[in-house]
Amino acid sequence: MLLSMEKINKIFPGNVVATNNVSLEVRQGEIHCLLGENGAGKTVLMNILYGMYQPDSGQIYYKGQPISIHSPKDSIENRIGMVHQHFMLVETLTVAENIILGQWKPWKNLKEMEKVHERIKNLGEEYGLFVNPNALIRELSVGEQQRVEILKALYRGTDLLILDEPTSVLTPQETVQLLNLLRGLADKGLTIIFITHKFEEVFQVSDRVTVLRDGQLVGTTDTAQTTFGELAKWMVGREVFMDLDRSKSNSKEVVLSVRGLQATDERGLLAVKDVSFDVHANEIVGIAGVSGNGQTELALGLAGLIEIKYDRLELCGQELKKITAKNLDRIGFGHIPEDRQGMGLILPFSVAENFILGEYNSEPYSHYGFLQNRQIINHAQLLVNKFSVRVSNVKEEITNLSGGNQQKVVVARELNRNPNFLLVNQPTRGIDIGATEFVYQQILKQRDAGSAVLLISTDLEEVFKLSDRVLVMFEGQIIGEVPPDREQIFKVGLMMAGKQVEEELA
Amino acid sequence: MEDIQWIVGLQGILVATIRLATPLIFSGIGLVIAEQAGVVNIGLEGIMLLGAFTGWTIGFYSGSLILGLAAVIIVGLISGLIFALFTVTIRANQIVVGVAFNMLGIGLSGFLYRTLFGREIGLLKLESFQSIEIPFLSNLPFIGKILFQQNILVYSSFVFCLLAIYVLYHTAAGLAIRSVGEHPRAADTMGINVFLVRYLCVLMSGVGAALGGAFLSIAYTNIFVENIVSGRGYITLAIVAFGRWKPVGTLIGALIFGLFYAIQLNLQSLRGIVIPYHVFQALPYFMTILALLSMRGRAIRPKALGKPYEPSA
Amino acid sequence: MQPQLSSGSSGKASHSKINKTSLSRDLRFVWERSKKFLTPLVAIALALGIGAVLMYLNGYSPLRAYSTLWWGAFGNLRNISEVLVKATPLMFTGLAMAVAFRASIWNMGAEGQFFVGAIATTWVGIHLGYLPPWILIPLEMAAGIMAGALAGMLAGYLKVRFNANEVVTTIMINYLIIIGTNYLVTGPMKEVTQDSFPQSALISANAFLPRIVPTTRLNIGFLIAIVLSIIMYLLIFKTSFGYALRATGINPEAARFARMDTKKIALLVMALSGGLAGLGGSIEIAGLAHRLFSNVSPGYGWDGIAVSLLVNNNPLGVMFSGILFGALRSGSEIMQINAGIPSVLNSAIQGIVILSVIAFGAYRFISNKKEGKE
Amino acid sequence: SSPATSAAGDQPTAGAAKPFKVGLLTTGPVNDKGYNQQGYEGLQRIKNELGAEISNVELEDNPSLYEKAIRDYASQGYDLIMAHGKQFQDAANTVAPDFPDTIISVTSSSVAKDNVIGVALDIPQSFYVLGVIAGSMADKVGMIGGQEIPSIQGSFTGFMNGARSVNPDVEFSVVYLGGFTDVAGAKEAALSMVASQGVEFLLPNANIASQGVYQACAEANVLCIGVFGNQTDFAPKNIVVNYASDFGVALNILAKQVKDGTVVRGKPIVLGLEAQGVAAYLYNENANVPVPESARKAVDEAKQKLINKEVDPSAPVTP
Ligand SMILES: Nc1ncnc2c1ncn2[C@@H]1O[C@H](COP(=O)(O)OP(=O)(O)OP(=O)(O)O)[C@@H](O)[C@H]1O
Ligand SMILES: Nc1ncnc2c1ncn2[C@@H]1O[C@H](COP(=O)(O)OP(=O)(O)OP(=O)(O)O)[C@@H](O)[C@H]1O
Ligand SMILES: [Mg+2]
Ligand SMILES: [Mg+2]
Repeated sequence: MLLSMEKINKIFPGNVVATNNVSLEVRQGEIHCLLGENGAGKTVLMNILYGMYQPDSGQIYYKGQPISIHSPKDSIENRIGMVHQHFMLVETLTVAENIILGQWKPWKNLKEMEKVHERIKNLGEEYGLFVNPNALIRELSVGEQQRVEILKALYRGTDLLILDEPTSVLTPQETVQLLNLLRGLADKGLTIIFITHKFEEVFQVSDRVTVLRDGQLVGTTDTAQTTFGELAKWMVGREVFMDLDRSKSNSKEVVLSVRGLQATDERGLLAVKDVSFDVHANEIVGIAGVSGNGQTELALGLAGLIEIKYDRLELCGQELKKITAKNLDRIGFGHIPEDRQGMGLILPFSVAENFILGEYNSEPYSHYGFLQNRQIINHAQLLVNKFSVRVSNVKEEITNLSGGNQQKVVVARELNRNPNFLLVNQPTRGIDIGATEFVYQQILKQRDAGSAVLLISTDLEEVFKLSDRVLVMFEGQIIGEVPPDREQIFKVGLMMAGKQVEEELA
Repeated sequence: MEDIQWIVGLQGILVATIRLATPLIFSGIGLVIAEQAGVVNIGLEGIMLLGAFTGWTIGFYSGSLILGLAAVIIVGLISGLIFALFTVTIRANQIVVGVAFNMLGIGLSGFLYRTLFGREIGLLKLESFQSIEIPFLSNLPFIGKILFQQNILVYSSFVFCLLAIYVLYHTAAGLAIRSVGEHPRAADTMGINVFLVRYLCVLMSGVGAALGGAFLSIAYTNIFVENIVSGRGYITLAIVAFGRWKPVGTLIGALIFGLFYAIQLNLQSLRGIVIPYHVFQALPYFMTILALLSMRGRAIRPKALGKPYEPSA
Repeated sequence: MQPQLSSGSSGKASHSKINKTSLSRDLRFVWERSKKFLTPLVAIALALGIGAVLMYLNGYSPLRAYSTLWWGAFGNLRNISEVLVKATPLMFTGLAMAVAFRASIWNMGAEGQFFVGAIATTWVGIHLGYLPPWILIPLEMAAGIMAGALAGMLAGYLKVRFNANEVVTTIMINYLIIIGTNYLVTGPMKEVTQDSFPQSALISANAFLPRIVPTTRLNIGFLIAIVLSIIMYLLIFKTSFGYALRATGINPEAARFARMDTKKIALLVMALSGGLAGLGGSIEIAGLAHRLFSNVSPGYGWDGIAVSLLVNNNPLGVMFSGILFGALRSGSEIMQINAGIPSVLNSAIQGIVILSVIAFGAYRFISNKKEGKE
Repeated sequence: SSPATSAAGDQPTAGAAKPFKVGLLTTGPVNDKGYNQQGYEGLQRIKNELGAEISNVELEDNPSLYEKAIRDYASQGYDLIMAHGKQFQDAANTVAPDFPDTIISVTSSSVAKDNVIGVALDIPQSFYVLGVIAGSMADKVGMIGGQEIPSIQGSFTGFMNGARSVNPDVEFSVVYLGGFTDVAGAKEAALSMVASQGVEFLLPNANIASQGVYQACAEANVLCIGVFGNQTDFAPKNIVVNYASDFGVALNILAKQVKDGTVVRGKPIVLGLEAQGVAAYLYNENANVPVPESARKAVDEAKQKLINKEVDPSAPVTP
C-alpha cells in the first residue's frame, strides 16, 4: 500500500463541504482512477494530497509512514507529482525553465540549462514526450503544455503521479497516446492517480477505481470486477441517462443565422475560422468539441464581448452589421457564460444585486436612474423560490453560495428574461448532479417555450442529452452535423479529433 | 574655440546626467525587483526621505559615512519589511499602503530632523563622499570625466543594476521571482514560497529607495533638507513603467530623465533665451508621458502585478 | 496516537469553523455595521497614541500637545469654523478619491485637478467680474468643475485608449499642471502692480462666496461639500450608474458581460473625480484665497486619498474624515504656537492613521482578491 | 533639544502682569540659512534685548493659511505679530481691523496702513553692491534663484546693475529652480552653468537650496557670494564675500517702538544702506582670490552713490 488517506474532511467558507470523511487507498504501481461528477470533490481531495489545501481533519500515510503535507514543497520532497486541471505553467518562461522552477539552489547559474535541455530531450525520447525545451509556454498547444506538465513531474523524479482530468483537453488520438504513456509509466513501477469523467478511459487504463459523490466516498473496486452500469450508478446514485421527456423540434423559423464568422483569441491567433450555421426557434443546437477548439471565442463573439468578423449575421430576422450591447438587448438575448465566477457573477455583491446584473438599468429595478430596492429584493425572492436556490437571505454576498447554487443564480437570471436566443456554455461545470438535472430541465423548458438555444459543451453526454442537432467543432471549424442518437457518439468522438482520424481508420 | 566650448558643454551635460540619474537608478532598480515579483511600491518618496535623513543624521553623529550607509540600508530593510507586512501578509491594497508610506516618510523625517537639530542650530554639513578617479579609465578623452570620475555611490548604483540583471535573468532565484510575479499559484505548486520571495523583493525595493535618498544627502550634497527628495520617488514610478519593468530599460529611463533635466538647466542658463523656463522644467514629465504612450500599454507588465496572493485555504 | 496531518489543533479548528459559519450567518449584519464605525475610531486612537509616543520620545509633552490641539480645533467658535474651513477642500478631494477608488481607478491626480479648478475659477472671477454674483458664482464653479473634469478625462482617455497606467499619467500630469501654474502666476496672470508677489490679481468681489458666519471665514463652500457628500453617496449606492461603477470596479469582465460600457464608465468616473477635485480648487479660490498663487494646495490632493480610505471610500464617511483631518491640520498650528511641536508631525500621523485602518482590516473591499481582478 | 517657546499659556487670555508677546510667522523652515532664518534671528534678538515672550509658527507656503495664523496669534493677545514675507500682506490687512491694539508687521513690504506696518530693506541697493564686487572680479556671472518672487528678482536686478556699472560687457546667466528644497538641483544648476556657460562667479538666492550652490563652487572651484549670513565654512576658499542683511535690526527697531508705545502707525520702516548694521559685507581674506583693493574701493564709492540716490539699483537691465 503506497498511499492511504484516512477520513479526510474539507469544508470551505460558506459551508461548502468539499470532502466528507473520504478515505482513499492506492497500491504501489497501480493506475487508480478517481471518478465522480463535477464538484464531487476529486480535485479538492487531490489538492489536499499535494499540499495546496489543508484539510480540516484526517491523516495521510505514505510508504507506510504517517506524513504531514503543508505545502507542495513537502509533497515534492515525497516524490509526489501532480498535473493540475488548470495548468500551472508560467507562460513567459520556457519549457525548460518551467521544469526546473523551484528545483535549483537560488544562486545556481542558468548557464547550466544546457544540461537540463539534454535531460529533457532524453526523457522525451524515453517516454515519447516531445517538446522543444527552448520554446516559450505561450507558444505551445494545449496538448504540448500538458506534456510539459508531465515532464515536470518525471524530471523531478516521481513515485506517485496525480493527473486531474488530463484528457478533458485532449483529442482522442492525444488521449490514446496519453493512456499508453501512463500504462508505460505504471509498468516502470510508477503509481498513478487518474481523475476523469469518461468511463471508457477507466476501463482502458485503470487497475482499480474509486468513486466519489457529493464529497463522499461511494466505494473502491477492481476495474476488472465492475461494469459500466455499476460505476454509473455509484457515480450519480441512480440510473444514468435520465431520459428527459421532450417533443420533436418542428420550427422552421430561423432565429440566428451566421455566415463566415471569424474570431481571434487573446494571443491574436485565429481561433474561429469561417464558421456558418443556423439556429431555429424551439430548437437546441449543440456544439460538441474538445475544449480549446474555438468554442470559447465563438461564444464570446456572439455575446459581443470580443471583436469578430463575419460575412453575414442575422438575429431574429434583422441583419446586424455589428453585435452591440444595445441590439442584443433589443433582440432578447440570454447568456449562461463558461466562467461563472469570472464573468457571470460579481462575488462581493449580494445575491439580489446579482440577479439584476444586465438589467440593473431598466424598469422596474431602476426608476429614473435610481435603484428600486424593494423591486430588486422581491425579484430576487421570487427567483430564489422558483429556482430553489439554497440561500438564507438574498442580501447575503453571493460568494458564500456553493458553486452549484451560484450557477443556479446565473441560470435563473438569464432564463427569467425569457430570451429569444439563449447562448449556453458549459452549463453544468463544477455543479453537482441535482443542480445539473435541474439546469437541463430549465434549458429544455426554455426551448419548448420557443427559444433558440445554442449549447456549447465539452461533455458529449450533455450535448447528446439536450440537443436537437449536434455540430462538431474542430480547430475553429464546424466539421460536421449529426443527429443526437447514441449510435453517433462514437463517430462524433472521431470527428472531434479531426477528419484525418477517419482516414487513418479507413 | 567655439566648438571646444561646445564639447565641454556637452561633457558637462553628460556628467550632470549621470549624477541626476543615480538616485533614480537606485530607487528604480529596487522597484523593478519588487514589481517583477508582483508588488507595486509607490511609497518610494517616503522611503527615500527616510533614507536621506538617516544617512545624513548617522553620518553626522558618528562622523562616519560608512556607518551612515549601514544605517540607511537598515532603514531601507525596515521600511521594506513593514511594507511587505501590509501588502503581502495583510494583503492590503498596495497603492494605498504606498500613499501612507509617503505621508509617513515626509512627516517622520521632518519631525525628527527638527527635534534632533532644533531651530537655533541652523543647518549643518558633513564631509560627503568625494569622487573617486578610476585609474587610466578616468583619463579617457571624453567619457573619462563622465563615467570614471564619480563618487562611490554612483558606481554602486550601476553595480546594483548589474546585480539585478544577473539575479533576475541568470539565476534560479530570478526564475522564482519572475514566476511569482507572473503566476504565483504555479510557483507555489513548484514548491516556491511565494510570500518569502515577495518579502525579499520588497526589502530590495526598500533598500534601493533608501540608498537613492541617501545619495542626495551624503553624496550628491552634504546636508539634509526637509523634502530634499523633491518628488524623485514619484518620478521613479514613471521611469520603471517606461523601462517596461526591466532593469536595463529602467536604467535607460533614469539616464534619459537625467539628461532632460540637465538639458533644461542648461537651456535656462543660456543668455537671451525667450522661452519661459517653465517649458524646460516641464520637459522631463512631458517626455515620460510620451514614452509611456509610445509603448501602447501592451507593455509586458508582470501579470500578477498589484494582486495580493491568496494561498489556497 | 499518530501525528496529525495539519497542525494538531486542526481537528478542533474544523468544528469551531462549522459553528462559526452557522453562527455568523445570524450575527454577520450586526457585526459588519458596528465594525464599520468602530474600526476607524480605534485606528485614529492608535495613530494618536503612536504620535504621542513620538512626541514623548522627542521631549514634548503629549498631554499638553493634544490639549492644545483640541483647544486649537474646537476651543471656540472661530477655531471650530476654521476646522470646517480646512475640512472643505479635503472633503472635495476625498470625494474625488472615493468615486475613483470605488471604480478601482487609481486617480492620483486630484492635486493637479484641484489646481486647474482654481486656475479656471480665478480666470472667470477676474475677467467676468462685472457679472452679478448670482450668475458669476455658479459660472466660476462650473468653470472649475469643467477644468478638473477635463484634466481627469485626459488621464482617463490615455488609460482607455492607450491603456496607459493612470497612476503614472496622473502623477506626471500633476507636475505639468503645477509647473504651468507657476508660469501663469509669474507670467500671463501675474498681478500688474509694482514689486508684487507672483500671484494673480484679486478676483472680483462679486465672485466671493458668501460666508456662513460673518465673523469667520466659513463659507457656503462647506455646505456644498456636505450636500455633495450626500449626493455622491446616493449616486454610488442608490443609482444604476453607481451599480455599474461598482461592478466595473470589482469585476470588469462581469461588467462587460452585463453589457456595461466599461471604457465609457472609466472616462465618466475620471471626469466625475476630476470635477470634484476641480470644484474643490474653485471653492478654495472663490471662498478663501480670492486670487491664484503658485501653491494653492498644500497637498490637499494627497490628503484626499487618506480622507477617503479612512472611511472605506464611503462619501458619507468623507464628511467625518474630512473634518478629522481638517482638525489635525488646523489644530496643529496652535499646537506649534503653544507646544512648539513642528506641524510636519501631522503628516506622519495621517500616514499612521491609514496604516492602522488597514491593520484593523477596515476595508476588505480594497484589500481582498475580488479587487485583484482588475 | 527643547522647543523654542516660553510658557505661553494654552488659553488665549494672558496672565495678570501682562508680558510683551511677540510672534513670528514664516512660510518655511527658520533654519534655512536664508530669509526665514533672518527673521528668526531677529526674533531671538527681541527676546534677549527686550525680554519679550516669543513664539513662532512655520506655515506651509500656502496663502489660505495665513489669515488664520495671524488671527491665532492676535486672539492670544500678542502685541507684535511679525509676518515674515510679502505674501502675508492680504491676510494682515484683513485681520488688522479686528485687532486694533495689535501691531502686525509685514517684512519686505514698503506699505503701511494703521496697525499694519511694512518693514523692508532696500534689497536692490544691497545687491547692487555685491554686483560691483562680482563685476570687478569676473566677466561671466551666474545667478541661481529659488522662485521668481520680488525679493529675489529685485536682488538680481540690483546685482546686475552693480556689475554693469564697473564692467559694461559682463555677461549674466540666470536659473530659477522653481523651489527652495532641491539642494541637489541647485548644485547641478550651478555646475552646469560653470561647465557649459563658463561662468566664473556665482550668486545664489534660494534660501536653503543655496547650499547646493556653495558646494558646487567649492567643487568646480569658482568664486561666489555667501548671502544672508556668514556662509564661509560651506566654501571656505571660494566665498569671497558674505552679505549679511539683518532684518533683525529693522524688526528690533519696530519691536522697541511697540514696547514703549512710541510706534508710528501707518508709516512703513524701509531701511537702506544709510541705516547702521542692516547690511554688512564681510570679506573673506582666506579665499583663493580675495576681493582686490580696487574692488573694495569701488564698493565704498557705490555705497555713497546709492545713499545719495545717484544711481538707481532697480533700473531695468538685460542679462
Ligand atoms: N477554493 C474553493 N472554495 C470554496 N469551495 C470550493 C473550492 N474549491 C472547490 N470547492 C467546492 O468543493 C466541491 C468539490 O470541488 P472539486 O473541485 O473537488 O470537484 P471536482 O470533483 O474536482 O469537480 P470537477 O469534476 O469539475 O473537477 C465543489 O462543490 C466546489 O464548489
Ligand atoms: N473560491 C471559491 N469560492 C467558491 N467556489 C469556488 C471557489 N473556487 C472554486 N470554486 C468552485 O469549485 C468548483 C470546483 O473547483 P475547481 O477549481 O476544481 O474547478 P472545476 O469545477 O474543477 O473546474 P472545471 O469544471 O473547469 O474542471 C468550481 O467550479 C467553482 O465553482
Ligand atoms: Mg471539471
Ligand atoms: Mg476538479
